[in-house]
This record gives sequence, structure tokens and C-alpha cells, in this order.
Amino acid sequence: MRFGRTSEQHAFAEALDDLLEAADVTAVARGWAAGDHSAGLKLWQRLAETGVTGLLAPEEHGGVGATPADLAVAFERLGYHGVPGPWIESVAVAPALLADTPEVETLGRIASGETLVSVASSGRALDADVAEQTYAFGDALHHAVVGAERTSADPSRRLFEVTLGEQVAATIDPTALDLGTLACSAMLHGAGLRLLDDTVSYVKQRTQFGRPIGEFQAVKHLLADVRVALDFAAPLVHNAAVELEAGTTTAPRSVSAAKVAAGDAAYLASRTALQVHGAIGYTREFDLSLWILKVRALVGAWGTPAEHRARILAVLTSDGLVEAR
Amino acid sequence: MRFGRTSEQHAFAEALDDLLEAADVTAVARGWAAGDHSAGLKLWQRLAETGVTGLLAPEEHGGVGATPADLAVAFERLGYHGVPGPWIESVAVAPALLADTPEVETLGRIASGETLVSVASSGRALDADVAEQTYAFGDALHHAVVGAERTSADPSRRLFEVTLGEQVAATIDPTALDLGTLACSAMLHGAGLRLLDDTVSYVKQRTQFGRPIGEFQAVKHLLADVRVALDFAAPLVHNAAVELEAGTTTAPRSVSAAKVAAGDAAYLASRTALQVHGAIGYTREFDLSLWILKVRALVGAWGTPAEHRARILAVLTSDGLVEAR
Amino acid sequence: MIDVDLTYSAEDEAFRAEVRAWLADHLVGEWAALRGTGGNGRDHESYEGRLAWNRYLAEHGWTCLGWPEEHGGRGLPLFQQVIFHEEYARADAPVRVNHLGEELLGPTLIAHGTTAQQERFLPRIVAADELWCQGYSEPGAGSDLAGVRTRARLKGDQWVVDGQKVWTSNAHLSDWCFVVCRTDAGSSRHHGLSYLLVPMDQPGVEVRPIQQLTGTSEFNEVFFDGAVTGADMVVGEPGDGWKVAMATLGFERGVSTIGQQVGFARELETVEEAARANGTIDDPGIAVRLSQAHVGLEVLRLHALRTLSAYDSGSEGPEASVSKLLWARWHRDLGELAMDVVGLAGLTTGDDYALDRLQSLFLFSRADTIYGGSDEIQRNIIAERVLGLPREPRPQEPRREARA
Amino acid sequence: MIDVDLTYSAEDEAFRAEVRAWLADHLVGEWAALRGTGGNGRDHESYEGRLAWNRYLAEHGWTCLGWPEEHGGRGLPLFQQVIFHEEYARADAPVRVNHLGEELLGPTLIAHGTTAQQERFLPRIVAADELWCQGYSEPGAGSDLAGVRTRARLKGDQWVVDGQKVWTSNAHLSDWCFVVCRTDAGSSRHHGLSYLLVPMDQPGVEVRPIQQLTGTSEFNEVFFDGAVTGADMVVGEPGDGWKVAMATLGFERGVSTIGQQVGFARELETVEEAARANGTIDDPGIAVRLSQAHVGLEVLRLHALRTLSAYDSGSEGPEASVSKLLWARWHRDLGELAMDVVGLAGLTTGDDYALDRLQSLFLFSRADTIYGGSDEIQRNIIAERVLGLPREPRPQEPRREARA
Repeated sequence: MRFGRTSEQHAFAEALDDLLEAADVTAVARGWAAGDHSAGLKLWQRLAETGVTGLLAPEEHGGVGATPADLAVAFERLGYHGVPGPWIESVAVAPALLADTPEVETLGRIASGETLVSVASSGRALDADVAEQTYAFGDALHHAVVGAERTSADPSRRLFEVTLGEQVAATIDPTALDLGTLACSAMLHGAGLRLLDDTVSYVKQRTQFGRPIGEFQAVKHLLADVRVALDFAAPLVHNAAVELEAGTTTAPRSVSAAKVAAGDAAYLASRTALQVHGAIGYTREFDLSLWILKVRALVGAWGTPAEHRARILAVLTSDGLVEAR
Repeated sequence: MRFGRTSEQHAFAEALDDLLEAADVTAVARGWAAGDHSAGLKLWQRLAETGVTGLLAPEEHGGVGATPADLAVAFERLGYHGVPGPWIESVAVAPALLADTPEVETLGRIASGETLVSVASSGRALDADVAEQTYAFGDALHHAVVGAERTSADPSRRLFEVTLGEQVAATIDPTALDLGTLACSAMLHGAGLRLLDDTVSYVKQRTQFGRPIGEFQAVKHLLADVRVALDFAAPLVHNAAVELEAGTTTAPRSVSAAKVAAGDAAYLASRTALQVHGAIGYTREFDLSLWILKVRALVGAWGTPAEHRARILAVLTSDGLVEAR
Repeated sequence: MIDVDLTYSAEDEAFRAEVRAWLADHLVGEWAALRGTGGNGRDHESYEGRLAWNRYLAEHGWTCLGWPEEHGGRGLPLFQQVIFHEEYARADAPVRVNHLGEELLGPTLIAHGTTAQQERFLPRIVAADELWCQGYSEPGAGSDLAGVRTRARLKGDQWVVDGQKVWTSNAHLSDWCFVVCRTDAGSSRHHGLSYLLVPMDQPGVEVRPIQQLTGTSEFNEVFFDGAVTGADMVVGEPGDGWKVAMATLGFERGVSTIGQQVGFARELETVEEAARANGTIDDPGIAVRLSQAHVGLEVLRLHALRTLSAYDSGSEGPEASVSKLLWARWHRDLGELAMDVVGLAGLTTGDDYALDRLQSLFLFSRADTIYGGSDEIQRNIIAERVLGLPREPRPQEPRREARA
Repeated sequence: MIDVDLTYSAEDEAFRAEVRAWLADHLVGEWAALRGTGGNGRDHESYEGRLAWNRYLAEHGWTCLGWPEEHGGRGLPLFQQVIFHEEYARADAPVRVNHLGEELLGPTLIAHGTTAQQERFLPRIVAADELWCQGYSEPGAGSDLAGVRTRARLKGDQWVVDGQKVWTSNAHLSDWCFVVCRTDAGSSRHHGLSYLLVPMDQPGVEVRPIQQLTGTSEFNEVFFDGAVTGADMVVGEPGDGWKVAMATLGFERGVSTIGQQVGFARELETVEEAARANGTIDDPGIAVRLSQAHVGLEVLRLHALRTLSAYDSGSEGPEASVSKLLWARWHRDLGELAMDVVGLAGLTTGDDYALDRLQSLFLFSRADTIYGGSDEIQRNIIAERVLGLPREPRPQEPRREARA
């Protein structure tokens, strides 16, 4: 077992950071939320050139043979920068979903950045209006017939109603859902890191009663607790990726543990960020609100905390102790 | 409904405080823990003169016709000062337990301070070696046959094994248990108040890094949270007393809510006190440890938190909303 | 701890019956359609209708119940005010639009205003003819009034006001604003401030709405650029602004907070209904949190009564900080519980970001631990004023005595 | 974040097999009776037996595994040390009695001691022939070394020590104590301190046990009243005490903490068995907390490895504060869960206050958030050194340069 990132993963994360820091992603996300996809799709294309879109695709379809741990690294950065779009669906879920179907070649076009897809895992499809194809789950895998847009609680995550269309494959590989959940966990972790960074910057400059508020012990301890929560989640996300790669029997439980912990940490980060910013954090104009709405949406996406807690608990009560390794 | 204390109750509490502050109760409790009951029984006698022992006794047996709210006031003060002995059993539980039995006259001798009794509500009897009579619960009310002493986790609460002896009455008034639980809740609340007071005194005088530690915001906020928890519990304890007096159908639930909240608050107070005192709070010589052990014991006595939570939940799921009054 | 005798007298009970009957008889027909409208984040709902209803209440003597009769109120005792607000909330009557006038400015003018000010303004508050907003907070100063930078200078018989206020609720709907300004140009901290009454409908006042993360915008920025008001429109003496403003804040925790508790109970009921409807009530985690919410609500009610009673007896003190922490946390927890109950359904809203009641609850309750004194400030108050812990050393600041 | 490659090599796996086999072959007969003895609050258990076992380990080369070979160690790489402690804990082998010598003083002497000191002391630590205790904390100074008041002065060829230390673990069982003293009488704060090695068996040293709320007393007060030690028994230069002591603290988070994790796993197992035995596992609240404990334990293990790796690479930093907060909280929560699982049974102990494993767990875990740097200190470290927030202004203090 390898714990922590390889130097290649560090370099990959840095490359993504460099690209995204120069891209004014916040403006891209605001445009995306307003239905203007042009900048977002351009950014998608540029990210495709780094190989993100082909991380899990088969090599014969342009994939780079990456691992779930590489995926987690990339999605943490996408989450950190708040990149909009059906990334989880196209990059994390589609490869396992389409691998053994007649539509496997779609993966090659996703890898090249030529197209993107959406997946309605639970009745709504993200950004279906920009997707070439949307998939939906019945007992089997179907094409989705995309219906009306529903206003999303997070404006940058646009949601559409779907109904089942023609069948694509008779079975759905459960690993596809676990990979989607893993990617969502990594995004949550990234969003939490971003909220903490932005809040730390804010409290260093904002003064009250003649002192930077970051000097007050109460503020310090609130932010230290966020750091601890994020550091609690980080190894679980990584571990879930490693277990998915190894295909262990405990992998689904580990994915659920990662999702719960990353969601809790990101939510604590958003709650604390708002508390420390005060009223200004509550305005739509201020970027913080984007993160707050996004975190709440991601906490509920790809399995609610209650569903994942139930999955962890089911393992505990059915087979008892997890052996200390 | 009367909310809060009457001026008579205030005066009663003050009288108890005056008596107990002059009595070096801590030394009494240490003696009691070591099996030397002389000072404790003397203190019992002096408290009897204030009327505490006859609060709930029938008037024809020397009772003063007090209410459960008066009882709660008294037990909060007994808890605050850490008075040892089977107070809950003799003063809160025995009156309802013995009211309709041949042994009702025992209540008169309890009221006068002449005797005291113990009650094993759950297999162990507190201080049975100083009790004239110990009662135990089967399907009916029995005399207990007192067995060996078991070392108590709280040395000042001495526990004895019991087995059932002859039957005293065919039924057990459930109000007796609720009154015991109420008294225990009030004691917990009192113990929590004491822990907070002692900790506040400590942080005002103890210096670190050249400042009294009570000046540090982290310490302030920890103690403020204790205050809030105690203020959360206080009205619930009072309210439970008022409902027991009125005999409402929701009284058992209110008693359970009081026990859970008072236990949580007192436990938080003890945990915070230890945290703020540091290592010195961990020594037996330092009085703080008496409170820490006592609070943990009272949290588990007269129904565990899990049992009381289950009782609250049962009401919620069986009859739904509690109407907003 | 302050004690309250909650034994309602026969007179109180008769009053309760009167309120209940009046609402049952009158909240009908076109008014009935307004039930449940208004409230946090929903101030835009049926605004005109609610204004009309508020005036209708006034016509029937149901405004300013606690004000002295000589000022147009009914001089009702505390308990009857509480009863009114309980019954009002229980009837799901539309949220009134005149809160700031009735509960903040009115009592302030009664305590500190001139007779002329009282005669000019109070009757129109009672009648809900003129609406008020509050000009305290400023960018960069937050709720720290000592940081006020909006300036006013006396020019002839007029005050001329320049500066910016922020977080001004309903400024776009108000006729007047009570504004704390710095009238002594060289002053600092809480010295040299004055409390002015400024008309909103004039060229020197510009209101810009602040869109919140909830999608609504009941808060505004207000820009004063040479705005004017009469020299006689200062409450108290020039330089007394701090004192007068503090008095206003003291009035804020008025009896209508008891209505808040009833509103909370209804929100909890909504959450519980949703949990029953979608079966999440069978999740033990959800059920336990619901039962905790019930117990917490009971505590809030008892604390609100205690706080009110203390306020009534003139001794309102730091106990209010305990209540604030308790209710803000309770409400935030309920909002989080609501989202956990609705699950996926919480991810989408109605058209145009129309939040349902539970979404509103979640998003709005997140501000509860911030406004009206953040949790951190409340904890400081409890530690220093209730527990008597020493204040933190503050850096020395240059201070200058007010000259006024 | 430091990354660790946890791919065990074939060599590592062979070492694991060797350790496991040795323990299986040797922890038998009279030694087997010692299984599970010792540990927090149970240091009195079978002390003589554990000392003998510790010496038996030494004879077979199982002590000081990470020390360089020239100092009598085995120079094993980090991972093999981790493996040893994992296997040791998994075998439930008795807790060793020589922790402070092996992991604190030994590495300190290797880094800062003279050759004479190394030759005099290290072999006896390796052999578990001499046991050590630590003289840092003082009444009133807590863990703030800058407040040390114990004094030592050089008189002829001896240091003469006067003062009092407190919270000295196992002082009554130790042969030597490493003591931080103020050797420059006029110094303050961290200047003018020296790090002395003082024999315990002499008239000038008195040890008084401190009875803890657990009923046990592994901590002591140690009174120095004209205690003496050789002039050559100072580690580093006189006046370097702060620097040397800080280095010792750095060694404290050694590889044996990984054994702690295995111990934690066993405690969790005990709690879970108790919950199955008395049916409380069917209480959803208990089940959820158990599952959270499992997840938390996984995190602790990953963090411990990360912290160790940072220590190994010489860059041990504030990340250790995160680990400390995590494990102290996890362990305290497990103690509370244990009490909730056992319910009423937790109210009584064995005879003479003999705590069962779960009671010990509960009471001892309550100290975890205090010793080794309290939660509050850890949060300050994270805020200031990880997040880079500004330090609080500290009151000015008179400071004097060390003269030594």
C-alpha cells in the first residue's frame, strides 16, 4: 500500500493549479450558472489537454491508464477551484459504466475533450444541456430522455429532469457509482481546503477592535478545528481510492467513509467560513457564497450522508470488527 | 404555571447554603467515603432541622407539604455542596413508595431525621449500611436483604448488593421513580454549577504566560458553553418538577428530558473543569476529582442516558408533536 | 436568574380569547390568502397585501400594544403582549411590515424624543402609515458602532449627511431611516455620534439591494450623498448618539420574540411532517434529532419568557446572551436536520430559485449565529459579564474626548 | 503533507515474520501470564515481572531497535521499528518498563551527550539495567519550561540541586532522573537552564506519590533538597538546557506510538464485545458510535504513519498537533462510549478500586486531552504554525540575557 501522493501526482496537481489559477474560474462558474457555457467549455478543453478527461478511459480509447488515486488528486483540485460541469459523470463514472457496452468508444471522445456526458444516478441529470448523451439508471443502464430544467439550489450545478429512454446495457457496474462517490468526496475535500484558505486570508487582513481578527483565539481555534476535520478526511479519501484500485471487499465501505468525512469537513469549513466572515459571506456577490452553496449540494449528491452512514453501519453489524492492519 | 423560584424557595436555598458552607462538606464526604459516617450523620441531622428530610412526607407524619419544585431546589443545593448519603432514596423516593404501605410511619421518622432508608432501584443499594431499612424492587416492593459491599466508582457513594426479602406492598408507584430521577437531575445540575464556580475561581487566579488563564478567549468560551448547557438544563429540571406536581401525562417524558440535559450539562462541566485545570484536577487530593467521579456516577444512576433518551423518543414516535403551548 | 410567575389571570385568559376570536373572525376572505406569508427571507411575499393588513390591524387597535396610551398604544402589560404574539403566530397571520417602527424607533422616541418628534412620528407608526429602517452598520465596521464613519454636519437649519450604511433591512420599502452619524468630525470611538431621523425619499439617498445567497435581497446598502434632514431631527442631544442607539438595541429583544418561538414550533412541525411523509422518521438518527429539537424548543420558550421578564423589570442583562446562543444554535440545527430529512429533494428549488419552507429555513438559519451579535460575541459577554472573567487586554488606542 | 510509501519490502515482511515467531516462541510459560499487563494506569501491574521480561527482551536484542549499532542498538529502519511495535502490541505482550530511557534519554544522549556519558549510560538502557524518569514539570509552571524554578549550583565537582518537580512518572521505580534546572540564578524564561542527570537513590531526593482519581499513582512529586550529581552530569553546555530539553520532546513521538494504535484497536474490540454481550449494540446510537470509532481508528493509523515519517525525515512539524488532537479526542470518545455501553455496571469496580479495562479506559482517556500539550495548545500551534495566523500579543516581560 502506498500512502500519500507520488511525485507524479504532486506534479499533476501543480499543473492543474497553474492552469486553473490563471483561468478566473469563479467568473467561468458564474457564467455557467447563468447558462453561458462558452468559457466553461473552453476551460474543459484546456483541461482535457492535461489528460484529466482520460484518466480512467481504456488505453485503446485514449486513456492514460491512471488509478483512482490519480482521479482523487485531480478532483480535489477541480473542487478547490470550483470548476463547473459534469466532471464526475464524464470522467469518473462513464468509464466503468460504458466499458462493456457498445458505446465504449464514447470514452475516447471524452478523453480527447471532444464531448462530455451526464449521468442521472438519482433522478436528475447535471448539466444535461451541454452533454452529448445523458445516461439514466433503471434496473439496467439506459439513455435518458432529458426533460425540463429544475432550478438548482447551487446555481452552478444545473439540474434536469430525466425519464428512461432505450436500454444501453443490461447491468450497471457498481464500481461506476463508487468512483463517482470517490470523485465527489475528493471535490468536497478540495472545496473545504479552498474555504479554509480563503478564510485564513480574510482573517489576516480584516481588523476588529484594532486587531486582525485572526489574532483572536476563538477565531484561531475555529479554524484549527476545520484543519483537523480536513486532515481527518484526507487519508480516508486517499484510502478509498487505493481500495477501489485494489478491488478490496471493504472498498464500498471505505468510499462511504470518505464521502461522509469529506462532506462533514467541507460543511464545517463552510459553516465556519460564514461564521468568521459575518454578513458579507452571506451575499451572492461575494465568492464565498458560491462555495457554501456548492458544498451543501455536493454533500447531498452521490448518496446522502444518511445513505452512506447506513452502508458503513451495515458492514459493522454484519461482519463485526475491521481487523487492525 | 409558575416559572422559576418563589421567594420562599430562594430563602430555603439560601438557608441550606449558609448551613452547608459552614459545614466543610468536603471533609464530611471524604470521611463518608472512608466508611466513617459520624460527621455525615450529624450533618444529616442538622439538615433535617431545616425541613429537608420531610419535604414530601405526609403532613400527618411530620411532612411540610412541599412540592416537587421545592424538592428540586433542595437537591440542587445538596448536589452543589456534595452532601453524601442516601438523600434521594430517603427524601425523594420513600414518600411515594411507602405512602400506601404499612410502613408509612417510617416517613415520619425520616422527616424528623431519626432514621434514613435506602432503595435499590436497580440491583444495588446506596449506603445500605447506614440505612434502617433498604427496599428493593421485584414485581412488587420488597424489603432488601443487604449483601456485600461493592467498591463504587465514586467512593463517596457506597454501594451494596441486595436480594429480595419479604414483600412490603404489591405495587410500586411509578411516581416514586420519577421523583428520584428528578432529585438526581437537580443534584446533577447543582454539581455542574459547583464545578463551574470552582473552575471560574481557579482560572481567575491561575496564571500562565504571565496572564490569568481566564483572560484567554479559548478558556472563556469553554466556560461560557458550560454556562449555556447549565442554563439549558435548569428550566427543564424546574419544568419536570412542575409537571410532576400537576400530574400531567407528559411528566415522565419531562423528567427524562431533565435527567438527560442535567447529566449532559454536568458532564460537560466536569470535562471542561478537568481540561481547564490540567493535571492537578486529575489528583484525588484535589477536590475537583470528587466532583468528577460523582457526576459520572449520577449520570449513570436513576436511569442511564440511553434509557431516558429511549423514553423521550417513545413519546415522540407514539404521539407525535408536542403542542406548542 | 430572574423568576417569572406564569400563572395567567382570568383577565389574561379573557384577553387571549379576545385575540383568538378577533383573528378567527377577521383573518378571512381576501386576508386569509395572506396566511403564512412574510418572515425571514420572504419579506417580498405579498408585501402590499401585508401592508394593507398591517393597517387593518391598526384600525382595530392591534398595533403598539405595549406603548403607553398617551402615545397611541394600549398600555397592555407584558403577559398580554406575549399572549397577542402567541395567538398571532398560532393563527399563521401574515408577518407584519412595521416591526422596526413599533419595536425599535417608537420606544426610543417615547424615551428620548422631543414632544414635537413624538407628535410628528408616533401616530404614523401606530397607524402603519410610515415605515422605518435602521442605519447602524457600515462596511468595515460591522456591528461595531464605535467604527461609524458616516458624517453629518449642521448647515443652517439642516443636517447634511454623507456616508454609507449597509445591511439595512427593507430600506427600499421604508419612508424614514434612523441613522447613527458622526457629528463631531474629530471624534473617535463612541464619542461624537448623533442619532438622526432622515427621510428616505430624497435625491441624496440611494438604496442598492444586496442579493443574498438565498437569492432574495431584503438587505440593502444605503448611500447618503448630501442627504438632508431638519436640525430638529436629532434624537437626544447631538453627541448622545451612542447612548440613544444602545437604548434602541435594548428594545430590540421585545415581546414579539415570543412569536418567534411559535414560528419555530411550526417549522419543527413542518420538518416532522416531511420526515413522516418520506419515511426518514424511521431512521433512528433523524428521530433522535427530532426529539432533541422538541426538548430544545421547550427550553427556548422558557428562556424567552425569562428574558422578557427581565426586560420588563428593567434589568435586562447578559442572560439574553444565553438565549441568543441557544436559539441560534437550535434554529441552525433544525435547518440542517431539515436538509437531512429532505435529502435529494433539497438539491432543487422552485422556479426562479423559489425556496420552499425547509430550504428557506436551512439557508436563513445559517445567518442566525451571526446577526444580532455573533456566537463569539455572546460567549465573550457570558464569560465577562456573567462569569466575571477578566477582559482581554486591548491595544491602546488614541482617544479624544467629545467636544459636544 | 508528507507522503509515505507504505509498500513493505520482502525484507520487511521477513522481519515481521521473525518478530511474530520470536514472540510466539518466547511469550510462553511464566511470561505468558504477563500478557496484557501494564499500560496507562496499570503500571503497577506485575511490575517486577515486566522488568524481568524487559531484560529478557534485551538479552535477545529486542530493545533500542532504532539506535545506531555503535551505541548498542540495531540500527533498524523506521518501518521495521513500526513492524516490531505492531507485532508486539498484537501479541498483547506486557508493556515495557523502560520507555523513557529507550525513547527519550537515550536519543538525547546520542545527539547531545559526551562520549563518557554515552558509555556510562547507554549500555544500561539497552540492557534495561537502569531505569529513567523525567524531571520537567513543576508546580505552578505546568508544562511551561520557561517557568522552571528548580535551581542547581556548581559546588566543587558537584551540582547541588534544590527544588520540586511534579507529574514525574514512575519516579519511585527509577534509578536516574533527567532534570531541567535553572543554573543561572538571575536568569528568566528559557535562558540559564541546564539539563542534568541526577541519581535518585540519595538522601537529597524524596519521592511522594500523587494519588490520581483513578486510584492509582504512577505520577509523583519529587523533592530535591541538596541533591547532588557530578559536575560532568550536564548534557550539553550549562545554559543549553532549553535546547536539549526541546530535542528530547521531539524524540517523544517515537515509533512506539504505532503500538498505541494497536492498543486502541484492542480497546475498541473490548468495547464492541461488551456491546454485543449486553445487547447495547442493538441501540442504533451505540452502533453508530462504534462505526465512527472504526473509521476514526483508520484515520489515526494513517496519521501516525505520516507523523512518524516526518519525524524520520527530520522534518517533524506542527502536523503532529493534528495527530495529537485526533487521537486524544478519539480515545476520550471511546472512553465515554465504553461507559455508555456498560451502563450501570460501570458504577462499581473490583475490590480495592480495581478498575476493569473499560473503566480504566474511561478514566485514563480523560487525561489524554491534557498531557503532552493540551488541546488548546495544539489548536494554537495549528493556527499559528500551520495556518500562519498572527500570534496573540503577549504582555511585555522583563528579560535578561543568559550570562553562561
